[in-house]
Amino acid sequence: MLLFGVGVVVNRNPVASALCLVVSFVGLASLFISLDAHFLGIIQILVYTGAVMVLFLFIIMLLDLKEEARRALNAWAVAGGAVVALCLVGTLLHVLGTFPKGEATLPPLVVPEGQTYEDTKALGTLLFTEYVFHVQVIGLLLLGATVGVVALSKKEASK
Amino acid sequence: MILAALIVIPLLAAVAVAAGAPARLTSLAAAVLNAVLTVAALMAFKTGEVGYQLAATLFTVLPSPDLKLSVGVDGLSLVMVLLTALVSLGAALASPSTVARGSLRLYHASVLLITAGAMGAFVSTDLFFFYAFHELALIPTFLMIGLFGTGDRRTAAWKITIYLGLGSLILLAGLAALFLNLGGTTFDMAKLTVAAQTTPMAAGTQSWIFLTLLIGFGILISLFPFHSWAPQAYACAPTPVAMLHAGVLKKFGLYGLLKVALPLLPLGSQSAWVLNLLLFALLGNILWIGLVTIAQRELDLMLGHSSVMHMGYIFLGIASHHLIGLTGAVLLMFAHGLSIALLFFLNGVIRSAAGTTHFDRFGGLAKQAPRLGLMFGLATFASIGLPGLANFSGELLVFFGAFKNVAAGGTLWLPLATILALWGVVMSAVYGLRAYRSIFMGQPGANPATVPDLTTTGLLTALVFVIPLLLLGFFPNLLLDLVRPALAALHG
Amino acid sequence: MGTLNGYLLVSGLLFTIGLTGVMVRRNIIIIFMCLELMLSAANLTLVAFSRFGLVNGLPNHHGQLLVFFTITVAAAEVAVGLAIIVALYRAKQTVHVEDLKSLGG
Amino acid sequence: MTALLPATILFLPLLAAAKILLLPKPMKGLAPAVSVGSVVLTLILSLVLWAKTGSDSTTVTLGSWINLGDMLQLNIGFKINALATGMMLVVTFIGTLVHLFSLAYMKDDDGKARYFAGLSLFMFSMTGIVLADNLAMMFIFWELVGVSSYLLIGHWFEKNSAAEAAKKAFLTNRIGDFGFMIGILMLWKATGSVTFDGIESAVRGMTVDPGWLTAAILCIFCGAVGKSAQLPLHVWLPDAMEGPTPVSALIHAATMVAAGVYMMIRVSFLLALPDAATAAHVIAWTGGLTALFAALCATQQNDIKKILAYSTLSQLGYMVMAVGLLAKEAAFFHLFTHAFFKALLFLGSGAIIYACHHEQDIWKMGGLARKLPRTTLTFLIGTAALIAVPFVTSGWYSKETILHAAHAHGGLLFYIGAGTAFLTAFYMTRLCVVAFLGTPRAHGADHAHEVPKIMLLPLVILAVPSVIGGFSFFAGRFLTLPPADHDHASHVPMIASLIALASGVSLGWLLYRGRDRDPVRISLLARKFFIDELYASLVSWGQDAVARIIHYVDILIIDGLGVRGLSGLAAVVGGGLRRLQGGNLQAYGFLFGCGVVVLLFIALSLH
Repeated sequence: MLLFGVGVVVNRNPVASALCLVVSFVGLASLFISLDAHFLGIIQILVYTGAVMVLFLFIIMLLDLKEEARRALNAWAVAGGAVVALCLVGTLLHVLGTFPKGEATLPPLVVPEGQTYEDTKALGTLLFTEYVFHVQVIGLLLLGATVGVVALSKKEASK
Repeated sequence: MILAALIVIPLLAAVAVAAGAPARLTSLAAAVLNAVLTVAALMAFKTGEVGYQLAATLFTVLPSPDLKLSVGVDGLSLVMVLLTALVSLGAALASPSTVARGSLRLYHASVLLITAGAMGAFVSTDLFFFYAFHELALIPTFLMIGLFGTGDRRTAAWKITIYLGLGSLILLAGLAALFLNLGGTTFDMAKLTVAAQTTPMAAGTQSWIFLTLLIGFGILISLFPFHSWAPQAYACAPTPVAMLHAGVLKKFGLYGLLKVALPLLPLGSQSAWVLNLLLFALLGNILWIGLVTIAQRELDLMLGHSSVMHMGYIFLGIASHHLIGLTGAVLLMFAHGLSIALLFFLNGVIRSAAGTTHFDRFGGLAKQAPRLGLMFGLATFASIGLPGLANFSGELLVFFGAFKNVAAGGTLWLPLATILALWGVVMSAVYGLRAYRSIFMGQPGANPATVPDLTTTGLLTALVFVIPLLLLGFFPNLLLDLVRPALAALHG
Repeated sequence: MGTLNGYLLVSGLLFTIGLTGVMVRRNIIIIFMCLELMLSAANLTLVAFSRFGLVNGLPNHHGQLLVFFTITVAAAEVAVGLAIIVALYRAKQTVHVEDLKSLGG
Repeated sequence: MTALLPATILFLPLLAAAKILLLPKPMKGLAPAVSVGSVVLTLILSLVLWAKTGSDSTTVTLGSWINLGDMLQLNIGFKINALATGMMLVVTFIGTLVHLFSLAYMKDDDGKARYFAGLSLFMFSMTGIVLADNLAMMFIFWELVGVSSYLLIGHWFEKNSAAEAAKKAFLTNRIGDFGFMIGILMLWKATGSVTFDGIESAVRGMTVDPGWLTAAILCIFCGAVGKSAQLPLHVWLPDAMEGPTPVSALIHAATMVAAGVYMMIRVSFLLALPDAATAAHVIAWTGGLTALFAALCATQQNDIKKILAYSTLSQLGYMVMAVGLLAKEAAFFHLFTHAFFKALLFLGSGAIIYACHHEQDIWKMGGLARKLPRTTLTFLIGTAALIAVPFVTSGWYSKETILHAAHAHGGLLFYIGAGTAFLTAFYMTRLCVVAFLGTPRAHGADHAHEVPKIMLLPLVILAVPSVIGGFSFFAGRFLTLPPADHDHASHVPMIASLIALASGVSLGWLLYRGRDRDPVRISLLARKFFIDELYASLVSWGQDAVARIIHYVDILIIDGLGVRGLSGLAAVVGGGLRRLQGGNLQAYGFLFGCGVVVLLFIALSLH
């Protein structure tokens, strides 16, 4: 999964990058599922690998992006990126190395007798009780985004 | 709830104007309503009682640190509310019904926002909102100067924005330091005062915080040498903005010094070196700016400078640290607010009719515009401190107060500063009468500008200012009785 | 791989990869993808903590809901962002960020 | 005694002024009636007040003007004694006559309502000065007479010269008031009181630091210097003659300019203190020098009103000198008689000017004795009083008392006084000979005709006290006469003033009889020792030039360094920051990454 993540970055061809991203996301979804977050895993696949990536590919096709010409790599950018990345990784390792709870293995789930663990049900209940206001807001946001996208493309179209 | 209404009415009116209500009518109605409510507040106010009255908490923002939007007035803030109500009424009357460029709605909504901000700053009993409301009033001020001003309005707008923005920032730093040093648990001004008395800070800390506040407020009040934004901004500002800013918003800084800096930092405000700095600065205001004012050849710039100069007297009252001087300073704040607003109003009348305010273009105007001449004369006489008009009483008290403290361990400079400041009275007579002489008296020069006499509305506007000025000139006790208990409570 | 640290390490590395991509690549679409990677990395952390910090023996569903919201918002963001990129491409005929400097003073 | 009566006297003219101001336009014609009515009423009430007071001295308080508890009390109160009631009578009596005279003089003036409002305002302010029981209240009215004087001098404000004169009068007075205020503050500081009674009892009870006391007295005296036009603040008075002539008679001859002397008499208990000898000395010399200086200037003026103005200055100098010589009774005596005969002279000159079609140059008059016999007669009576014709005129008695005081004091001041008396006789003879004798030298004088009765009436009425005002049976009713100790007094002053009178009159007669042009030309005197020019250049080179320089410095340094410096700094910083904001997304990304790392480090190091 991480490899494909690297693939996103290093591939010159946007299509290849996008495909790498798909694989990476699928891996991520599997990690979600391994964490007993089945619902989120499915959503991840549906939304990201399904909708978002199709959108990406569609745009890439639409813009007809070819493989990036071999430009001289911006040495400063690469060096800077490497330094920052190394710093981050170093910090990460340092933190994780000194994080005592990090050694914990997956604790078993405690499910009441006669029931199975259904995270979808639990999430749904929570979503439409405690977080119902937030759902409304998100709904509005999506509506806004839809309108925004339409407006953006329409403006260009009328040009 | 009266006090809350004082803020809400102009805000609602601003929204209504923006939404399409008839602009001039709405703003006028709001101003009249506010004036009526202010009178009601005056009636409801019990003179002589200490502490905030008509107090109410509108809502609590944070329980800890204690931050809530609460209103209330003592004698001092009530006087400022009255000033705001009067000047905003005048400004609403002086606002035009058409503008040459830009949107009339924006114009009136901005004026209303300035009013709301000023009202809010004066009735808030919470340090945070005290500051925040003033900022609310400043932003439309900048906008108005930039959009609707005359002359080199862009430079003026930039200058005032940068200057006052910087001033506000320094002020914020000072207020934050004050808040943190007083425990950092409450923004309530009454509780802060108690905290300052029970657990006083070290004198050194107090001095530094006071200096920061002095500079912060000083920039807002155009204390020398932070004054250079003021004349140009006033000269370029549209009439109602000049009236509101010079008349009311500038007094916010002084109000802050009286209400926050002096009572919360009693040691800092009296430390000798800070006091000496203040005296130096205020003499700069009076003598230096006095001379600069004399050199002006245009009415609007002259008025702008004169309003800077007169701040010196109010600072002298504050520097006196004596109840007489402080009371005088408040009276002078009120009187100066009214007289300078009136002068800027009349200046606006002249400028809009003649297109210029250069002295050379006028002469003998009192002949063709006797009402204008009379009102301008009264305003000039008020601003140069003539008995019978409120400014004189204020200046007199300031001088008495400043002189009183000579023996009370005050610095040696104080009597000398008082005498030098008194010379300013002569200088203000020089420029005031020169302006009156060049515009209203004598023979018209070559190519004279014509100005029609004041209309009935104009006369009414002028009377909004003249009547209180005369009333307080003859009966200053009306205001002093309100102010004195409040100041005595604040400054022990 | 069953430890919390393992999940966090993966998440951190994924974030680093995404960040590096943002810094190094010049194709705006790829930068955009890298942003998605970074977001996902954050999601992974959330889910991991939710699973490891049990409440009454069950995963902390509040954390998972946050992930849900993040995904939703990210989807909206992608939609708008791509629309902007299209508009930008039409205007400038490029997707290379070095050619897009009109923000500069 | 209640405060009602003096309060009525005080506020009646103010009500009149306010009423005139508020009259609707079509009814402005009523203004003179309102004003005259109020002044007549105050005259009657003043008589009542005088009769009721007698020789008592009372202080009544009307109310508090500024009340700051025990810190500061400034009251509107009245100190009523023989001095105040006597002064009130002078003010209201002359005020009434001037109002009557103005009815005719200002008949055709457009700004009649404004004029009478100004007169009423003046009466109000002057009454306030006279009755005030404390310095603060006196200062208030002190400023107010300045305003009314400003308004009245500038009555014909379309004339540049009138506008300038009004401004000059106000500003010069302001300079004096500057000192006055300091003096009040210093006295308040030293004694804790601003009332005359309070200060008096305080200075008797304790010793004030002599330096402080001297400075305070001299500062207060500054006020008098301004208002009574003493050297070096005398310049406004001659210019003030731009105002309508009745105003000159009332304000700039009889009453307002005497207010300075009156005030010094009110505080003369301070001068009597042993520590105040230096201050008294300075005051006496100021008065003496002013008397001499003004008399010298008067000898070379051609404008009839200017001559009278300088003679007023000179007579005020006498009074101030008397105050400084601690002869306050003599000073007030002279103030009293001078008010009548100088008002008479001014109104007479007004009548002459009116008759000669607004001609003021005496060299364009001539032969007026035949044309205006009655006016001439009253004018001559006034002149006789001014030059102190012995025994039959009021001026003789009052001037004698001053010269006596000067002689008793010894020193140069007596000779200055005598010299001034000689000059007075000389210039008044010059005026009369040139204006009334000979033949008309201009069209205006040729066609002069006697003035209307309503103008003549005040002249005749004023001529009476000008003659009898000095007799003790008359004057003694209204004021305390100086102690008469003729037994021990030397006859030197009397002889000296007789010689001065005789030589002055004969010299004037010999020089000017039958002349058509001035045979003596001394430009130093005609140009008033160039003091006006000196001040003008002082103002234009001193104040205005400095003001302009400072203005530029203000723009260059404070605005320049302050604002430009600030904005320059902002520009440099902004330029630096701009490089970072190159619009390069990757640079942003890089910075963002750096920020994240830094924040992480900070967060970690905090743990």
